[in-house]
Amino acid sequence: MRDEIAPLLDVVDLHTVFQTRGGDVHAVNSVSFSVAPGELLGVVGESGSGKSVTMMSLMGLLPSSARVEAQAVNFEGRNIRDMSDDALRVLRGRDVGFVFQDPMTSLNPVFTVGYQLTEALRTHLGKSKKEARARAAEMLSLVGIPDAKARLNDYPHQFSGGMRQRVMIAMALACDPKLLIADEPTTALDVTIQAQILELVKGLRQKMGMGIVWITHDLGVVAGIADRVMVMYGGQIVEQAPVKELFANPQHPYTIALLETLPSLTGERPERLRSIDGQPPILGAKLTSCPFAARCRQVMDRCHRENPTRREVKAGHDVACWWDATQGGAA
Amino acid sequence: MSDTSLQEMPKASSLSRDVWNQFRVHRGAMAGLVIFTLIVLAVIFGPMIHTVDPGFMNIRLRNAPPSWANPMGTDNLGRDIFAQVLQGGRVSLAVGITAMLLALFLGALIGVLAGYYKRLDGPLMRFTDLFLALPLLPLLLVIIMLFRDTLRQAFGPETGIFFLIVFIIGITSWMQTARIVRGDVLALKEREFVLAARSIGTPSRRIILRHILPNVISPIMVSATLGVANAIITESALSFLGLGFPPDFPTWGRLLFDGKDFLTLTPERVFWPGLAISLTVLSVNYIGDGLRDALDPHIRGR
Amino acid sequence: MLNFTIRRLMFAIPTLLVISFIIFAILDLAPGDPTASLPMTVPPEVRAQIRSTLGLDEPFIIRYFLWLKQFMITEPLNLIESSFGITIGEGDRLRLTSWATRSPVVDLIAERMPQTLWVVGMSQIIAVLIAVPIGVISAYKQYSWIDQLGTLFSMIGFSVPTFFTGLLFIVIFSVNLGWFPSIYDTNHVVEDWDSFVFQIKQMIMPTMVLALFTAAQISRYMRASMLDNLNQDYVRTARAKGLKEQTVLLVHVLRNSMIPVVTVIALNIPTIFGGAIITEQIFRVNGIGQLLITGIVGADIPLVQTLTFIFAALIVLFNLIADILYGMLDPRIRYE
Amino acid sequence: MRDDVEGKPLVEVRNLKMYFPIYKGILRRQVGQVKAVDDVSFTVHEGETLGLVGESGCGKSTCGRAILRLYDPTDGSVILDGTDIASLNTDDLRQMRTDMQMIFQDPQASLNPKMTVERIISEPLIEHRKGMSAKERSDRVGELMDAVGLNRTFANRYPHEFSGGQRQRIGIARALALSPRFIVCDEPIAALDVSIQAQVVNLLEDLQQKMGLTYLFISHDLSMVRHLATRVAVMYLGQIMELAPSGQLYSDPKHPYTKALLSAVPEPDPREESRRDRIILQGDVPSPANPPTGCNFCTRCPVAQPLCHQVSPDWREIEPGRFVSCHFAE
Amino acid sequence: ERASDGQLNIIYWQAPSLLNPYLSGGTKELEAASLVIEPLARYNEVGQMVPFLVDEIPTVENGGVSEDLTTITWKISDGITWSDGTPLTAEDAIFTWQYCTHPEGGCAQATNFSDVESMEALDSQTLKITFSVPKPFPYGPFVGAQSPIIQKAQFENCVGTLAVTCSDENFAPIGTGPFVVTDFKANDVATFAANENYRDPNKPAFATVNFKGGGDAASAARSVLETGEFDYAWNLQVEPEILTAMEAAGRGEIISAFGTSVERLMVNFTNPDPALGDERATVAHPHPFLTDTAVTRAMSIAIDREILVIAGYGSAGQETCNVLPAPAAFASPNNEWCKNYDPDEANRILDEAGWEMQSDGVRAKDGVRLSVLYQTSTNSVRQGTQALIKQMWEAIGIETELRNIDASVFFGGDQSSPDTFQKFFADIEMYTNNFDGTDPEAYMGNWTCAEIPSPDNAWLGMNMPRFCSEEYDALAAELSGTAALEERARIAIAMNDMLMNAGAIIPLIHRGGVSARANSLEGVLMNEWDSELWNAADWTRSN
Ligand SMILES: Nc1ncnc2c1ncn2[C@@H]1O[C@H](COP(=O)(O)OP(=O)(O)OP(=O)(O)O)[C@@H](O)[C@H]1O
Ligand SMILES: Nc1ncnc2c1ncn2[C@@H]1O[C@H](COP(=O)(O)OP(=O)(O)OP(=O)(O)O)[C@@H](O)[C@H]1O
Ligand SMILES: [Mg+2]
Ligand SMILES: [Mg+2]
Ligand code: NI
Repeated sequence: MRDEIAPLLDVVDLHTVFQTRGGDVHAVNSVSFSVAPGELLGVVGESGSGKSVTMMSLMGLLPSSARVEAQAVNFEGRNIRDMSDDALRVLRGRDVGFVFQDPMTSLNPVFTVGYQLTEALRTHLGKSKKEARARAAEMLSLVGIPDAKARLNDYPHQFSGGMRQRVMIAMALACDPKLLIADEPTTALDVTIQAQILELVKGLRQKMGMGIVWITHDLGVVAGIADRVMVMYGGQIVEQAPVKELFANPQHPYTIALLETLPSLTGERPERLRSIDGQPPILGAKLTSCPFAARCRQVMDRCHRENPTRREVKAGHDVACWWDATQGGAA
Repeated sequence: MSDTSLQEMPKASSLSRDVWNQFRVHRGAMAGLVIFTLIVLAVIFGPMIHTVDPGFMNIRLRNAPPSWANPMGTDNLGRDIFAQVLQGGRVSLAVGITAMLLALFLGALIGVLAGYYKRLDGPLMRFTDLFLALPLLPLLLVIIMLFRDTLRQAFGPETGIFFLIVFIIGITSWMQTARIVRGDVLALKEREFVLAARSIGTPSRRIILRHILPNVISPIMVSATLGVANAIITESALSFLGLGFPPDFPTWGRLLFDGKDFLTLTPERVFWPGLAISLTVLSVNYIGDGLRDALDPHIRGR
Repeated sequence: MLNFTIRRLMFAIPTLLVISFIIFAILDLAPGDPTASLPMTVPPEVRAQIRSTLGLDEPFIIRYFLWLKQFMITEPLNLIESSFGITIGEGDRLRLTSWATRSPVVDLIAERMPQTLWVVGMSQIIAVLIAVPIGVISAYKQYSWIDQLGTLFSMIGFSVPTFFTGLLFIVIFSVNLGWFPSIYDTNHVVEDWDSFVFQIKQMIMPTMVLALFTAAQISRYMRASMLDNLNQDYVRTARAKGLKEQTVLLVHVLRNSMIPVVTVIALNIPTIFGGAIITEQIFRVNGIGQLLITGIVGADIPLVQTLTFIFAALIVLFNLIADILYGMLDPRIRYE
Repeated sequence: MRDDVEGKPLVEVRNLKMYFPIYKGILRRQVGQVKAVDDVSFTVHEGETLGLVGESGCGKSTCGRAILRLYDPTDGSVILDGTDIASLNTDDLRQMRTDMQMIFQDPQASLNPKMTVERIISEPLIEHRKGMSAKERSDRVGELMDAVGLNRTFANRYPHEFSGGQRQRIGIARALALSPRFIVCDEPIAALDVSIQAQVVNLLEDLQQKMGLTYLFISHDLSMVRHLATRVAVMYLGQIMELAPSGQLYSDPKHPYTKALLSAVPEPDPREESRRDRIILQGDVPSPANPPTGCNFCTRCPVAQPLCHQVSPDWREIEPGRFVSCHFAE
Repeated sequence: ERASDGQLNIIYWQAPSLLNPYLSGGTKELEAASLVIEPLARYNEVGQMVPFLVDEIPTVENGGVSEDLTTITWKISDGITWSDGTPLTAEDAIFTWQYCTHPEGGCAQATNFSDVESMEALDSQTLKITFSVPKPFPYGPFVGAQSPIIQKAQFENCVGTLAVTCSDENFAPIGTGPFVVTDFKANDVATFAANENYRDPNKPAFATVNFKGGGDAASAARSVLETGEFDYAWNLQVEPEILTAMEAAGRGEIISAFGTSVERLMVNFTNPDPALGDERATVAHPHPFLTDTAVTRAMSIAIDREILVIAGYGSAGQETCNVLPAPAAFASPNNEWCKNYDPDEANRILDEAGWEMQSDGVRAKDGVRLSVLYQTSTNSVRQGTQALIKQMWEAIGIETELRNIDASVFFGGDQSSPDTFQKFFADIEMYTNNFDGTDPEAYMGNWTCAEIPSPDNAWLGMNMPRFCSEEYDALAAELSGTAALEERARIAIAMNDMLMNAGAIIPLIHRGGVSARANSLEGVLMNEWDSELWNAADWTRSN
């Protein structure tokens, strides 16, 4: 890899296929990426582009109808694919923390927040009940919940959405993971609450220094916190670049279109919003063409025949597209 | 925007065809349907092939083991069991299905009304409690006493009793359905599409028919399955108490009941009616499963 | 919650009054006569006289209010007196008496309670113990052979009436194998190990017959409820925490799935008190169910009225308890 | 109203209150109210889009629903074209429904999963256009599907077979079926993907131009509202904090809440982002059942003064067409 | 030797509800109580009176009965004590009479004391009963299981309306019999122990008795014959082949005895058509065809009674053509024709009487179809019989519709129910009746005109066929004034024959009681004239 530091997570050629009654769904196709320690990788893409499935494939959280294949998924140099179920389980709880999209349904409604927070601590760190509770209270106050100790005995429904998301974050961070995977953690929240959480994560990252994968489809959020951004479409990574580079110099027509669709709070008010017409691809079979071809403004013959491979535009910026944005023609 | 050249509106595809297509791929449901159809065909056409009169008693040939003439043997009065099972199936199936339909209708009606109209909820649920609490047997005696002769005159002894039994079973077994449906309706009524219908100006009556009912079909389906079994068994209990069909009128439940004391003597007497009931219930259950899936567009599309 | 409970209890009073009236009226209308079981040699005049001494000549309304007074006031007072050994007002109130046995109905019921609670209660417990694992496994392994087997079991359990299973059990286990007694000894007292073993032996068959039937139903509910919960997001969260699959299933999912099932079970409890009429009859576990059936057959109206009313009251009460349980088990629901 | 930028007023909302009673105790006595909408007044002009923004739970939907009389308002009046909707009887209300419609937030939840697209779109026609033959109705459905950019061949499909954007189009087609004049759009894009949001917003704009529709556009996406709305009202805890023409509100917010809200919106531009200083509001929104005394925003307001905790500010017009509810805005 | 044979297990599938036969005259209560309380004399297994608490039976010959047949004097044996040790006196018997005849007591056995004018204790052991009319058969009071003596000391405070408040007494009467009650659970189980003060010091052989009730007849039989859990099971009305199969297990045997029970068809002489409203089934409207003796005669000979016996009764049933089949002296020999199953003859009779076969297989005359509604109480043997008879009748062109009614309704006198056997809203009904003891006077009196049930007498009355004949009524009056046994038999036979010839009753089966006893139980003498447990004191266990 390009990075000097050994990557925390290194994924090579990941494929995930769902077997459903209606046939196979190729949800993730040949995805490779890596996350360095302390790095925040933003993952963007429209709904159904395979963001969540990619992350869940890594940690074995998918239902049994999913088949995951990968050349290698290395976590700190160890290949997860070779691990036993138990080892993976331990990794999941201790070294990798997950925060899920919907804080309303991701907490078990019938257990107290305290119970849910201490569960992982007791399983993985073997802490006693008391220790675990102390740590849980500590975590809760860390994520900014006042009166944390008392609130351990509350049930999830007694928390507001933003607080619940904080509980989720506290839960994910409880065992001091090396990697945090956050799957659209703020999508369901209000802007003011979202701002609170983003501030919180920024702070925590500095304090704890872990690698973070932040999934979202809000480019604004990415712009605010990510170091590097990965754009997904149709189960593939179509572009990957440091955040400033990506916004300044997008290469893939999809990235460009995505940036254009967004209305802005400042500046000119366009008469019409640009939109990406058409439908996302149906992932029924292995891709033999560019998944974006049908909606692409720069589509070429080749796009329909061959699925582009990733090419490097600049150091740390690569794109999977036959069209070359800098030259305005085929690459 | 994509060009909106004028395409033809497609012919409204028939719902039944969609449902059938989905139903067909459900293996259990198909198996259930085949077995159920076989049972129905057997009880309808069986007596035409196996022409022995189910009521004919040949006392010299009592408790006979199965033979060519009596494939399931004979009972203690020398009646052919096979013929009785076939004949009894007609009644049992008819009672089971109609009583189930009646119970379902009542249960769904009361459940929907209670769930949808907040005002009716309390009274209707207490009404349900009342029915749950009513002593069944004395109630039956009262109903029989009040209506039997009128019905007998109007429809003849067998049809009259048929109506009565269906009515009795129906009105005493709707309560579970009502409770379940009410719960679902309460949740459903908060869904936005109901609000959408109101914003259009659809009156409550049609909201219920168009939006609520089709969405509670799945719990209703489950009740239906259990309802058939329940009705068949209840009918046998009624017959035994002398509240059912005339005593020489076979039904599956009754055959099972009458045969139980002969368990060691002529086991086929209880085996066949028992098997018939179980198979019916089982096949209806699988058909119900399949129908529920097939009626759900989510699954259908997949 | 407390308010909700009190309010529902208050609503229960008029409901029960209406129910009591309807029950009374139906039983009164129902044909059947306490003298029907007398031999035919007893001439009609004597029968008529017996009827009049039973108070059958009084007008309906008077009998209703008398019954209501006896049931609502006299019997509770007697209960208080006998349990605290005190006397309130006049000692000899006219108690609610059964026509057939000429003894207080409440005593009869109290005498029957232990058997019913033992056998029917135990069967419900066993039913739950059978049904929950079946439901859990069939849901976890949906559409596997084990699931299909579970379905088969529950459908057969539901479609074969208890009068038949009971008899089958007797023929197999009492007649052929001689393992268990076919008749329940209600006088049996457990005082040492042997008598305990006997008690277990005589309970096995009736308990199992009932348990199979009930388990068949509960396992269906359990399965459906498990299926609902297995797809919830919090299950994924639990897995992401690195919990063992077992913990995920048996702690997180089961706890949630039990909520609706527990209410179903609660609603089933009145049947425990109501007894299992047919099963009690088959094995002669002379409990409440058997009492009810003798009452009905012998047209012992005060007995039947009282029993059905108690039964009705239990149904109303357990409906309420089911609601409250729901609120207690599910912290999201708080009745106001 | 003096602000006659666009045209004559179509909908006038006057002192609208929507309280949900809270019952408690053994006798179910009413012990309080959820003041979901608490004394709200504004006007929607013919042909304009009035944006209504605010955090979750602040009463936006309730307001929209009360205006359409999907809830019976506790107090106040809603005058649509001279008729007070708030006090109509059921039958007249049904007639009025052809003039006012609603588009819902969750395209999945607002479509009956057991009905085909055709049946969904034709439902209002069945209810209100009794004279229509089946053929005419089917043609009309076709037109509507064309109008919202749905392929006519999809008519027999079920909602779950569509993408979110397409589903929302179905909802829009249903709302348009009776050619209404006023549509309440209750967060029509909140559940949609970014790339699809733009499609729907464009569609709404096109339709407005073509049919002269008037929108009340409820959203919490401030950038979308900026794009779409002529004027914007900012709601907080059942009350409108600020109402201003869109341009002015975004460039020069007067109310501290508006300011905080605007600053919280992330900008899709890393350079811009790193330069902004956010106003991070502390704490959560108070319960509408128990709003603070004084100004509703005082508990979270970064510039709150003692006065704010005592006296609730008036709804005042500080500049022509700009209304604020704050003691210290000028 | 007393109490040396352990426990005796008895199962009655109907459980006794109390042990005071005066408050509930059901057979199950009578029999359970007979272990404890006793009459002065009982009937033995062949229907003869045997002294129990007396030394001899009073007769006119030995001077115990007065010449004018109005008094009878009983002399209680010496040394008879209650189980509490106090002596049995004539006062107890007098108290029993007062107890039962108290107008508010609701006594079920009041008929046993009918016409008793007074009772007096001549001395503590001598009881003189005076009747208001001459009693040719003065053995109603204190003879047989129906009128045992209860203890005055125990029941003194339970007379009249107080009777119901005495549940302790009603559940555990003190008696002179071989056993005393130790525990009683109503409708469930009673336990007894050997009576320490029983008059015969060597009896009873059993130390305790477990008297269990409930369930059904087949399973009661199973518990004696197959599982061996019980020693004695009562009244096994089960299809005979089931019993035979159970008996094959070798643990016990079926025993039966005949009394006076006859399973019979009652023929409705009045029209039950519902269209008649209030006058339905009253003498105002004769039946359209059942009054035709040709029809009833044909119906009778078209029934193959032998088959009925085989299918439903086995050794516990005999074909009979008399409604009064026993005691032997009272049985008519004149009606044997009915045993001769002859459908051809039946067809001939009907043809001759003008009932012509129609195309639908049903006979009719003048538009009246031979179509009958045939009702009985619910019971599997009865339903079998019903089905068989239906087939036999349909073979001769009589259309038959069957109906079964719950016994508590059918035999209950509920005014509001249309289904009671007294209202008889059907054409034919079937049930069993018998009489207590050996004297048929009251029984034969059932078919007098006065006994016809109708709305006027609230449907009370036992003359179900609504048979009415002056001649018959005259014979009934004559019977009640005749003392000589042969003469009484002649009159009774004449009355029986009259009913047969009129076709009012079609007797089917002379039914015996069927019980089962375990092989190890000895001394059982099956008795249909008294309690089956009449000689339980003599029962022993063999090893
Ligand atoms: N259990 C499943 N079975 C079948 N297909 C699935 C399953 N889960 C996901 N998919 C499919 O995989 C694809 C990728 O889904 P994924 O959830 O990763 O999208 P996403 O990028 O996370 O979208 P969103 O932004 O909506 O969360 C989609 O086409 C989806 O339909
Ligand atoms: N039927 C109701 N009964 C009681 N309270 C209600 C009811 N409907 C809404 N509320 C309350 O009214 C307040 C405003 O709700 P509303 O749905 O209008 O908010 P909103 O601004 O639309 O929020 P969102 O952005 O989440 O849609 C909330 O506190 C809500 O709990
Ligand atoms: Mg996702
Ligand atoms: Mg809303
Ligand atoms: Ni276009």
